[in-house]
Amino acid sequence: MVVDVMPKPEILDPQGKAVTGALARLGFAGISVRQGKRFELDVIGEITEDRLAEVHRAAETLLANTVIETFNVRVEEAPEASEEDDQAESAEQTELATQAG
Amino acid sequence: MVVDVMPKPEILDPQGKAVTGALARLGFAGISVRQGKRFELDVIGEITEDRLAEVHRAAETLLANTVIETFNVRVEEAPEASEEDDQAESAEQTELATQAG
Amino acid sequence: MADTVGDAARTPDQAQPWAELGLKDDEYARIKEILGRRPTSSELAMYSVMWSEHCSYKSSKVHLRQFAELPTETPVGKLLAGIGENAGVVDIGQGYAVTFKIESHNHPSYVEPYQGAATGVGGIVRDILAMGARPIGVMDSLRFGPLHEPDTARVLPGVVAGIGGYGNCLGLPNIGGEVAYDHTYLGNPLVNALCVGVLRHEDLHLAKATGAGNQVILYGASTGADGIGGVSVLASESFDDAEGTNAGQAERSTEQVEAYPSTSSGRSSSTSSGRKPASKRPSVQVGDPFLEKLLIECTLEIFAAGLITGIQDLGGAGLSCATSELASAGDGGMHIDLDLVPLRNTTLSPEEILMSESQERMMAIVEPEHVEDFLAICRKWDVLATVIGEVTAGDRLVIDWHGETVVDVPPRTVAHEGPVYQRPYGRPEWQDQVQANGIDQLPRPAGGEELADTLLRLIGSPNLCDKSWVTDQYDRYVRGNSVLAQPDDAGVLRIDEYSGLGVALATDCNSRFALLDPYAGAQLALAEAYRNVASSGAEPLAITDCLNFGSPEDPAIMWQFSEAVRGLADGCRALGTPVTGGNVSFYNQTGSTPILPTPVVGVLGVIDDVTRRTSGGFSAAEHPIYLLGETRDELAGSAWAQVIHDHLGGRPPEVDFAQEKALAEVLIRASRRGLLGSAHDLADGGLAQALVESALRYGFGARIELPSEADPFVWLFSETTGRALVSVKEGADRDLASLCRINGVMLTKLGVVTAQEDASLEVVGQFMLPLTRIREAWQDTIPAVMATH
Amino acid sequence: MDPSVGPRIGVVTFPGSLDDQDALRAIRLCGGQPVPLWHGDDTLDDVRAVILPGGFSYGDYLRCGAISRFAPVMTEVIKAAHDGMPVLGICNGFQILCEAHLLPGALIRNDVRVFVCKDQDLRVESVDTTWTSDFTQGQGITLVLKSGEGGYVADEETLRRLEGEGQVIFRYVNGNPNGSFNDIAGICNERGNVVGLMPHPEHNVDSLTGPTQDGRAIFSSVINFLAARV
Ligand SMILES: Nc1ncnc2c1ncn2[C@@H]1O[C@H](COP(=O)(O)OP(=O)(O)O)[C@@H](O)[C@H]1O
Ligand SMILES: [Mg+2]
Repeated sequence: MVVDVMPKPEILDPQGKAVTGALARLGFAGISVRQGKRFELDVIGEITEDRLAEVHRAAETLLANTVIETFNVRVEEAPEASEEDDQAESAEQTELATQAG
Repeated sequence: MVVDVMPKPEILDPQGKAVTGALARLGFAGISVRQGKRFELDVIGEITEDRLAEVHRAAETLLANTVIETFNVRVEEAPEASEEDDQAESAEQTELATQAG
Repeated sequence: MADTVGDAARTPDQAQPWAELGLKDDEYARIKEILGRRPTSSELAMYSVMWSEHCSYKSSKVHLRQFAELPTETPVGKLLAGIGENAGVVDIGQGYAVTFKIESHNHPSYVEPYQGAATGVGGIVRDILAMGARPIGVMDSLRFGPLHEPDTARVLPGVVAGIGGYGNCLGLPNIGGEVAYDHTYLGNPLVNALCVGVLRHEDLHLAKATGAGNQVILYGASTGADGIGGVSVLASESFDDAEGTNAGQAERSTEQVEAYPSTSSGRSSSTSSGRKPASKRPSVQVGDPFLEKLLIECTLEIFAAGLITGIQDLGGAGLSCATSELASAGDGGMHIDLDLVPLRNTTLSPEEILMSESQERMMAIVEPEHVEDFLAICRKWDVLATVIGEVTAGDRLVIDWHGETVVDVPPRTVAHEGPVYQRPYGRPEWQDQVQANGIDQLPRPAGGEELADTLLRLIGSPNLCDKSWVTDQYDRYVRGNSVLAQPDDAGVLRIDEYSGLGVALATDCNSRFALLDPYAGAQLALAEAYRNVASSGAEPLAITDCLNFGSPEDPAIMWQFSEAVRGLADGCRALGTPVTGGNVSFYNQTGSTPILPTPVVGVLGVIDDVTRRTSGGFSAAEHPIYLLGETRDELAGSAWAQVIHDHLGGRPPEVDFAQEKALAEVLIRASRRGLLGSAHDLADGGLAQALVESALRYGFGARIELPSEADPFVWLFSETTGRALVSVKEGADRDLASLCRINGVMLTKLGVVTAQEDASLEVVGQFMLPLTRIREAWQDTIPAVMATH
Repeated sequence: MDPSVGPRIGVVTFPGSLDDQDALRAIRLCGGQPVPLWHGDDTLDDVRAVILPGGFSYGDYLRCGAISRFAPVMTEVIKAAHDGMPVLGICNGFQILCEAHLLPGALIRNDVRVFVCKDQDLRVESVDTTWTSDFTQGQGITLVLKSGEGGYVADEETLRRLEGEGQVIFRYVNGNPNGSFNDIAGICNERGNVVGLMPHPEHNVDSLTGPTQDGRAIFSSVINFLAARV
């Protein structure tokens, strides 16, 4: 499973800002970046609705600070998938999105 | 667009280790975590193959440290999507996967 | 399938990749002779890494002996441990001892600057911890390519962040170091890290495994595939198969990971074009400073409980090194069950487990009745600890894997009786040309305006400018005992809050001088570090060194090395400062271009009351300013020659250890008597640089009147050694004068400290520069370059 | 003051705490009775005030303070804080207090993106707290600042409330070192018993090892407050 955590839009994001500036200096124009975190969770056992809800709680309690961050929990295959697999993989994704935070 | 950057599997991930331990102490059992970064890129203009390739280069040059990290570039809608949108969104994803790093 | 001792006996002629692992054919032959059979692949792994340059000192040993022959007495007492231990231990009185050592992590810091530098700090801290000491501070001596080079913008910030990131997280104040630039370091930066620790005399621990039946405990991080790129050649299915993918890596087995400048995969770091990694086994190590902090506290609690009979850190060569060194230094053998080693990656082969350089691990020898208490303390600190073997009555190191023996060797042959080389060395022909290419023809500035302009250009040059862009990323306050730290000449740490006992440390090396004359260059490094320590008011006691050179297979480099060692040994004899330990780093070169010879010297001093330390900054208006020592026209290799003329040639300044001792005596006594408002040693950039730094420290001005017969250029910019700039407290002039007379140190009145308001630096009859202008020229250099990246 | 009769003040050691010894020493030098507390315990050992010290608890992995906030001792600290016990969070301690929601807002990576260690000028904005009563309103002080994630952020409404209610108690002057909103260096809760600040007063109690002695007033404030209540 994957939990994405991003700074809320109204919170300043010094790292994203720095990356944006650095990209421009490197000649990559017209790209603006926000930097967050990606957690890949290896969950033992079958992924049930209950298990998803539990991960959601874990994200809310620990992985994200909802004062300044939003998060998004979803099921995703191992990320090392090669190009060919990707279509299939994407289609398989089940998402349990959230505006939490 | 989104660039995910993760520590290579064989590389020590002290952060993921700390999170794994903390989750266990909080009673979220059987979850092991690796922690990486998620960059959300706002790219001006249409997303063409060329543009994708450019972002790929940007990821390789700046966003990921390919000595110790792998990355993955893909097109993804704004992540603030609500639950309803997700299916559609996932299906729309085009991926330009990579084992770079 | 692991290659067992039985297999080795059955298949004596099986081909083995010893050359790929860096062994020479006679070395391989000797291994076979020692064992009376071919080695197993695990044994081959152990020998190859332990007999590498990095671990065995095979090229340097014959020269380093000179250090061991030095007297081991300091003014305070005998060394409690010297060369041969993880780090030397110096008695500093009141029942306290101090241990300190400097070590290189050059190559990894080029490949991956942040992690390379970070794990360099981590490694040296564990060395200090293993002596039974609490680590109390770190320093770092750094060399980079030219500041404006794009690759410097990759390496420098990463290295600095790594040193800060690791040291800050351990809670160790960083109290000093160096940063210098030269184009020879562009493809081969130097990262030398020093750690100092303190212990009570009775707490000294040594790395040896004694007492049959005692348990071997591995604790700290679990073992992963870190730093074993080269060895995966052994683990691959078939040896042929490995050659394609691993050739580049194998070339850089542990020895070379530290030693060789990268020629292949390492370079790819930040700008690679998506090439596939050569191997799944990384040669890069990632550090976990948080775990190391726990390891420190846990180990100190175990020491305090008296639960350990021997201890060793795991650094280069990992378990191979720790098991063979402990067993070799002890009185018996050792048996290890490799299956018990906790793994982060379960696919590791026994060879890889033995070679892994996973960080934050220690190995302890513990009596059986103490094991439970030991493990309990580890649990308290959340540190993984596992009994993996025991000390045996025999004299073999035996390692089993899945119930079969994969290693059965005499440990001394692995750890302490490796090959020793008498590498050929000779003074290169070009040395004469370099020395003949003096500075006589270089135009010198004339008149006040040109002098002022020269001063501003020098102080803004990368080697002389403000270093706070670097040092502000380091915590210098943590632990509450930092009495002096950067930018002062020496770092001073309080050891005892009640008695005021403290230590001072400085590291130095001017590698430009070392190129002009490696013998003198090493002595100049020693003299400068010694002078820095004395400037703080502390009495220099002992040294550590980190000798960074190019390839020992080049007779010219070997000559530089042997000259540096000889110079250092002679210098230490003259000053009465024993060498307690150190580190040699060879193969620092890019292609065939070696780095400037860089023998970094760290000097440790003791100060009996830290409240009497002397800072380098002018501290009150009206204090008279004096120059201690004699000034000669010595500008070859100077900052002036470099910055203004981009010139390196001639002969370096002369070293006079008798003068250095006399100067130190004056500085120490003056501090004890409380005569000084400030003291700052003269080195790079000469008097001009010292004046600027003393003024900028607290924002005071100065009015200087050079002696009438003096050549103002020579007086301001010469780099003659044995000198210091002092300001003197009210009414203390006569005391200082008599101290100088007694010790035979020339004393010249230069002028007076002036007010902070509208402060300026005035050299009467020459120029007057507002301090604001000086500060601007001095402090913007590094930030301006870094801001553009 | 004799430390054995001064009020008992606890300092919690978390795994990775670094300035805990310094905080204990500061309490002693300022006349309190320093009491070490352990993160894994569920007792406050009869202390009358608690300090969460600086450091990198749990390596500052994930987010600074995020993991420590769940330590067993924090249950007690949170309860005591709600009951009015003086609680001070210094640097990492401030981050823990925010993560524990004892103080509003959060601390994020410095806008300069590097660790900053410097002698920082501050203005004391409020003396109406248990920890700042010995300062004078508007006093200019200098304290050691050393942190990588010291940028104080909060939503607009929270900022308005903090400013309006006098809960901003230290402000950076002569330059904002880390991008903190409104130059905020330290805040308190509504009641004024819980205070968090990024700079390190415990490194400014002894002129030998710190740039000033301006940190003493923090410790003497709470010691005087507690002494008056005996
Ligand atoms: N340049 C040197 N000067 C003095 N002693 C040295 C030098 N280089 C190495 N040594 C000593 O040789 C011994 C072996 O060094 P080393 O292998 O670095 O120790 P470690 O086991 O910690 O890696 C140590 O005692 C070290 O202090
Ligand atoms: Mg060692």
